[in-house]
Amino acid sequence: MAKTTYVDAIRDGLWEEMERDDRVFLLGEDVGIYGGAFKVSKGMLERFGDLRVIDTPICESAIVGAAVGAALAGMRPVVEMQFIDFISCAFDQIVNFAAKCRYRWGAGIPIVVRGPCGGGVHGGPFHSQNVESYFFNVPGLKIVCPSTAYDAKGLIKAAIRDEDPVLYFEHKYLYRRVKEDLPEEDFVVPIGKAALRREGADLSIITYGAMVYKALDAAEELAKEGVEVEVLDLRSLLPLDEEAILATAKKTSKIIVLHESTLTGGPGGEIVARIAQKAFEYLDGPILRIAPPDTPVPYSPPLEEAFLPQVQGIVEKARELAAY
Amino acid sequence: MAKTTYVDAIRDGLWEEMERDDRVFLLGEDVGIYGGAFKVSKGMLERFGDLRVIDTPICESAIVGAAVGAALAGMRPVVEMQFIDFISCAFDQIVNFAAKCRYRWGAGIPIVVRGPCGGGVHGGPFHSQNVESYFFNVPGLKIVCPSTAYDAKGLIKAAIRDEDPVLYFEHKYLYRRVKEDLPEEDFVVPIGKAALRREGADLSIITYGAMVYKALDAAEELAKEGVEVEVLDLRSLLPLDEEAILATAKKTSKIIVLHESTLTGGPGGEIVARIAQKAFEYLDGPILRIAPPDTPVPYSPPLEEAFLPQVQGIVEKARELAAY
Amino acid sequence: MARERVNTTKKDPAQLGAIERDTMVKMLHYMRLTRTLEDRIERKLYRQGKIVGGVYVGLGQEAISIGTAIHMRDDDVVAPSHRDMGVFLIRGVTPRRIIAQYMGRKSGLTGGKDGNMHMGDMKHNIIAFVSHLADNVPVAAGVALAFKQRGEKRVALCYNGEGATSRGDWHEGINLASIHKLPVVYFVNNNAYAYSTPVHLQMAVENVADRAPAYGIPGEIVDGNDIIAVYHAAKRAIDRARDGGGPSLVEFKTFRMTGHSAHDDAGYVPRELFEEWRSKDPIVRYERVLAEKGVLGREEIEKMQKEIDAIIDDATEWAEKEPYPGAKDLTRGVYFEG
Amino acid sequence: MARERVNTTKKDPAQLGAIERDTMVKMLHYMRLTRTLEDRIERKLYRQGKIVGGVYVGLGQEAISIGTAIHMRDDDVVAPSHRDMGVFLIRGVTPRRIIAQYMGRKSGLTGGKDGNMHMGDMKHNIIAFVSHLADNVPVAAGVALAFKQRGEKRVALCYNGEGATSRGDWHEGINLASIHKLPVVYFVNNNAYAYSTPVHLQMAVENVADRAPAYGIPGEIVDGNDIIAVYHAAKRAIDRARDGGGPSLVEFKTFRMTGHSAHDDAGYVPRELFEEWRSKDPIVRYERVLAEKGVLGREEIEKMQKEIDAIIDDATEWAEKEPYPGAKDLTRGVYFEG
Ligand SMILES: Cc1ncc(C[n+]2csc(CCOP(=O)(O)OP(=O)(O)O)c2C)c(N)n1
Ligand SMILES: Cc1ncc(C[n+]2csc(CCOP(=O)(O)OP(=O)(O)O)c2C)c(N)n1
Ligand SMILES: [Mg+2]
Ligand SMILES: [Mg+2]
Repeated sequence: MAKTTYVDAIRDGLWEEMERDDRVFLLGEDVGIYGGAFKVSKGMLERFGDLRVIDTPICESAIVGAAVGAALAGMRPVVEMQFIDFISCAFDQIVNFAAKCRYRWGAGIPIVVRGPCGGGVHGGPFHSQNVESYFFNVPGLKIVCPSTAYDAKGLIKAAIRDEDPVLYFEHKYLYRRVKEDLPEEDFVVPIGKAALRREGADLSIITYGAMVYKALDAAEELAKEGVEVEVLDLRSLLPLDEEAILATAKKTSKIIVLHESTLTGGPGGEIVARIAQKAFEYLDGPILRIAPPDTPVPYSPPLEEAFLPQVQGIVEKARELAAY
Repeated sequence: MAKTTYVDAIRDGLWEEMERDDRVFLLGEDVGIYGGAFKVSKGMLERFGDLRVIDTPICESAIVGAAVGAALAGMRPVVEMQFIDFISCAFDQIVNFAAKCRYRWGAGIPIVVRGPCGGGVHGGPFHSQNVESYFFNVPGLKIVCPSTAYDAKGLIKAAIRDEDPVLYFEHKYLYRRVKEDLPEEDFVVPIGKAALRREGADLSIITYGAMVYKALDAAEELAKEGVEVEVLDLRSLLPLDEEAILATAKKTSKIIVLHESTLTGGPGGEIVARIAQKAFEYLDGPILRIAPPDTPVPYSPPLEEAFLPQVQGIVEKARELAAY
Repeated sequence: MARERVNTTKKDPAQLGAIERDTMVKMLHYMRLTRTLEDRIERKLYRQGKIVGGVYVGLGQEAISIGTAIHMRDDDVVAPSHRDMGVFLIRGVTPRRIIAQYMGRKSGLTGGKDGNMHMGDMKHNIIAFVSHLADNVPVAAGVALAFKQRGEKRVALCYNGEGATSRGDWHEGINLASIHKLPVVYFVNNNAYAYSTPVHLQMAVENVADRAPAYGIPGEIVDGNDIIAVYHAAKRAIDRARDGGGPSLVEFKTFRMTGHSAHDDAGYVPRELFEEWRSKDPIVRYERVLAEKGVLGREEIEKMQKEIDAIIDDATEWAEKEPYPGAKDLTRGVYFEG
Repeated sequence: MARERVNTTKKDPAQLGAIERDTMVKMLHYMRLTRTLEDRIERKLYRQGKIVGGVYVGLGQEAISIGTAIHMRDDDVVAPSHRDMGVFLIRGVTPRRIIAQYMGRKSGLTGGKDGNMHMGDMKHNIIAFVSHLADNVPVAAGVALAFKQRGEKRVALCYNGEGATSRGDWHEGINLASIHKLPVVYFVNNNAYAYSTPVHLQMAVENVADRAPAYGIPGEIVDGNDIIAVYHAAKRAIDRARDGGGPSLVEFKTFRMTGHSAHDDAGYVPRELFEEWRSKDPIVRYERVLAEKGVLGREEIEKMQKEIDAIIDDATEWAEKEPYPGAKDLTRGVYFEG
């Protein structure tokens, strides 16, 4: 059986959900005729028709607003942002309408807003953003960031079946770079559950998205030096799998939180804070964060290379911490 | 000399800057004829005319966009959001245009976006928000949150004179509740500098905005029990005064971070993370955060009361930590 | 069709005959019920401090909510604005629950989670208003999209003031609805002010309906204080939407007879304007018509008002006895709880 | 005035005489310079992998950027879109810096911080385009606001494609500009597609200019492949703005002769359309006119092209030798550094 790429896993998951439940539909820019800027919806217009695969005008706010309305009327909309950077234009609808309906008046808003995030492809400041922190302080939302093809498929299905608004951030760097054999049968990956990607006793790297691979490569390096690194892939940011975070913290006592969002105000702070409060007695060293510096994502290859966390930098920091 | 309220301090600061520099102007909804929903611009239309005090249509995104354009053309715009909750509608212009121009192509955007934030006045989910976390992970922005009349005036002046975009969050609960004598002469409060509001050797509460007063009241209580609490008022979130944060952490070794933003993904995580990394050896106990639970800001008085951090809860947490 | 704009502001309410007597009486009942309820909320409960936070009323605009929502079928969906109390009443939401809502009680529509007009209930097919103006425009389009996708002959109604039309979401939402000819009707109450901002600082056109051609949809200007005219214009637009004719933009000329909210004395509004518009009071005008046509006389109306007063008295007493939500409710219902 | 819409698409470029010979030659030079530069970037450098990321060109749309920006005074300010290379050239930005920009070199307009058309330089009064479409609409209004506040007779020009007009910022920005009669002109290149999305899925009206009346401003529809028509329409609008007549909306009908970007084969575009529009190539058409009027002949044009090729060869060689930014540049310039 051919291996499935991360991007096809998203497509397959979406496709299967649309086959399973005719309340599920897709709307966004160029998702129909064109099949999406990254071909996530290739063939869907032909299969499901233009009432369920809708090419919208360029109006992110109205796209999300319309999804909210359709959800209130009993549908299960999936919104594609052509690049996740454009979710900024829909910020108000997501934060003030979608996220707050259930709490305010008991109306659930089962929508999914998904799109390509992240750097490494020389997209520059407007096609490389990691936007999770914009939404990390918004109760009512869920946020998932798959790193494998299996999770990409299992999480898109879980997101579509979820009763609340889910932001699904797919990393474009992984689209065609990661692939694996996927089960034939239907499966979901539960939102809010992290996955241990590598076990190790000496130090933990807590991360998600494309950085999972940087962490694993660093762990390989360090293993050669006899430093056993545990790698925890959060998979979801809202809700956070605190249990898994505290478990690895208590196990290794030395923690590095790694993410591709820039450092200050990034999601790492929350993770560190949970540990610093609830696993304090177990710590054998400072909790480190590794993240890009506080700048927009630069375009020029040498700048972007220096911007993104790299294996060597992770190895060095981890080495220091292990020796602490 | 009569004491100046927090809201009048903002008005005076803005007024003096408009007298000092004719590039400074104000635009927003109902800021002219009406003098602003909270009367911050009372009398300014009469004094400065309708080219410098502009009643706009209801279009937060265009208001900020126009401010950005005017700034590029050499002006010093100050934007009023009628309630800071509506800044969500201008999110894209702030995050993608204003914040990134200087880095991308060297064009500075000296604008100020200000408005009333915070709860405690039964404003409900859309008139009580604390929005700092939406912007805390956005390099290029500055964020200030004054807690006193002196800082309100000194920071609005500093923000207007700053060469970069500054988000100025004024807490509506403090508007008329805090007042003090202000110096006759011109003064500014530097952006990025915290203020020690109370010294103490046993424990530090790091906070900002309206929570400063809850922290001080809690400190009073605790003093009676012989627990000496130090209260650090951050005043600015971007840039953070890391030096002051680490200084108080190293001094007392026991830290509580307190804010009115909800807990998960709130600004507290960043502050905890700086300490957990850079003052780890000094810690004598877990770093605690006190913040509202992860819900929208509820309207009904008993719910809002339970939502907001209260002195008694702070005292109890602090007592535990002190005894740790 | 798509392009031209009908102006019925001048037309007199001739086709009264077209409306059934029951409906005529019902409309007056809801107009008076609305005014009495809002009067109780603003002039009494708010001033007595029994309602905290903001209070917005639709005094003088009652004809709009009622003359439009009267056409709704049970399964139609409505997204009212902050001046559309009449919509809630006509949809069957009881004054008891509404006053409880304003008083932040657990039995209010939001259980105390939100206040005043920020209420909704899908059991009544009413979408709760969010403060952020015009956010409901694309949302209503989305509701209509679902109707179209499922081939249902249902309609979505969306209400806003003229100030909200300046927001990007208003443009994006109507553009989206017009492209797909969705069954949604956009009602705009043009009451001359947005808070303190007059229309000429809100837009460079005279009428909001002047914007309909920009979306290739019908636009109509209607005397919003003449419920008969409102009734017929709303019927035209709603029938068109239901029959697959796509969205319409209906502008109702009216006037905000209060400040923006209970704390605003509207000092910026020339007093003459209040005088002028008081003489156009929609209830007074409607009752004159009903009298002329011999539908209802003074006595019957006084009897109606007595019943209404009793309803509001009862609702007030009931609501005041209702419990507030408790601290344990605080963290409930943020996410699905099964 | 404000309401009606002039349609000059059919008009033939009669008033040619009105344009000075130097200007006519200059316009051709910049049209050919634009096409040669973009051809080098897309067909050569991008395919050779010397440019990474996205590349958008304005092939077939050159008349629009040049016939409009030609009217700018030094102190006017322009906010171009992603298909307006001509604007940069006519404002005096050198092909050297532009190719360096595309190659991510330190000597590019953004020093490698941003790529391709996302470039600007206030020394040339060019505001850098941000990806988020229509964000530049309120920004251009703000520039014009500053001009009005200071009583300067300067004008702001803003460019977008028809797809961008669906965004809320487009509506909000033009509404704001029209209320205050700001000296700004909004140019829209309607090239039939927004990425793969045809106009009929973008709006329910035939012309973007049909939206001008919604803001009480003049709207004009112009043949965007006829630089003479572009020139005159742009002059009318810019003069009006400069003389206090407020904003205008000028729509240029044209066609995107490529895919959306270099990686898009435009398989969704009927081939006949490319055929049809190739015959309307703005350079070919303009040269025919210039020949007829005896302004320029083949030889002179070939000579002009040789000079242009040399300029682009030189710029390419120069840029390829320019250094990339270094890691130390990464954290510079986020905030003011004095
Ligand atoms: C996006 C947004 N900005 C500002 C406000 C504050 N605000 C509440 S009502 C109002 C005026 C609304 O005017 P209009 O739309 O004409 O409705 P009316 O109150 O006149 O019925 C304003 C500015 C808001 N609610 N939402
Ligand atoms: C807010 C936003 N959404 C989506 C995109 C992605 N995008 C880039 S160009 C484009 C099409 C633009 O079409 P149009 O405005 O007609 O300009 P054209 O490319 O045809 O010149 C899209 C959808 C974007 N840049 N900004
Ligand atoms: Mg109004
Ligand atoms: Mg286009």
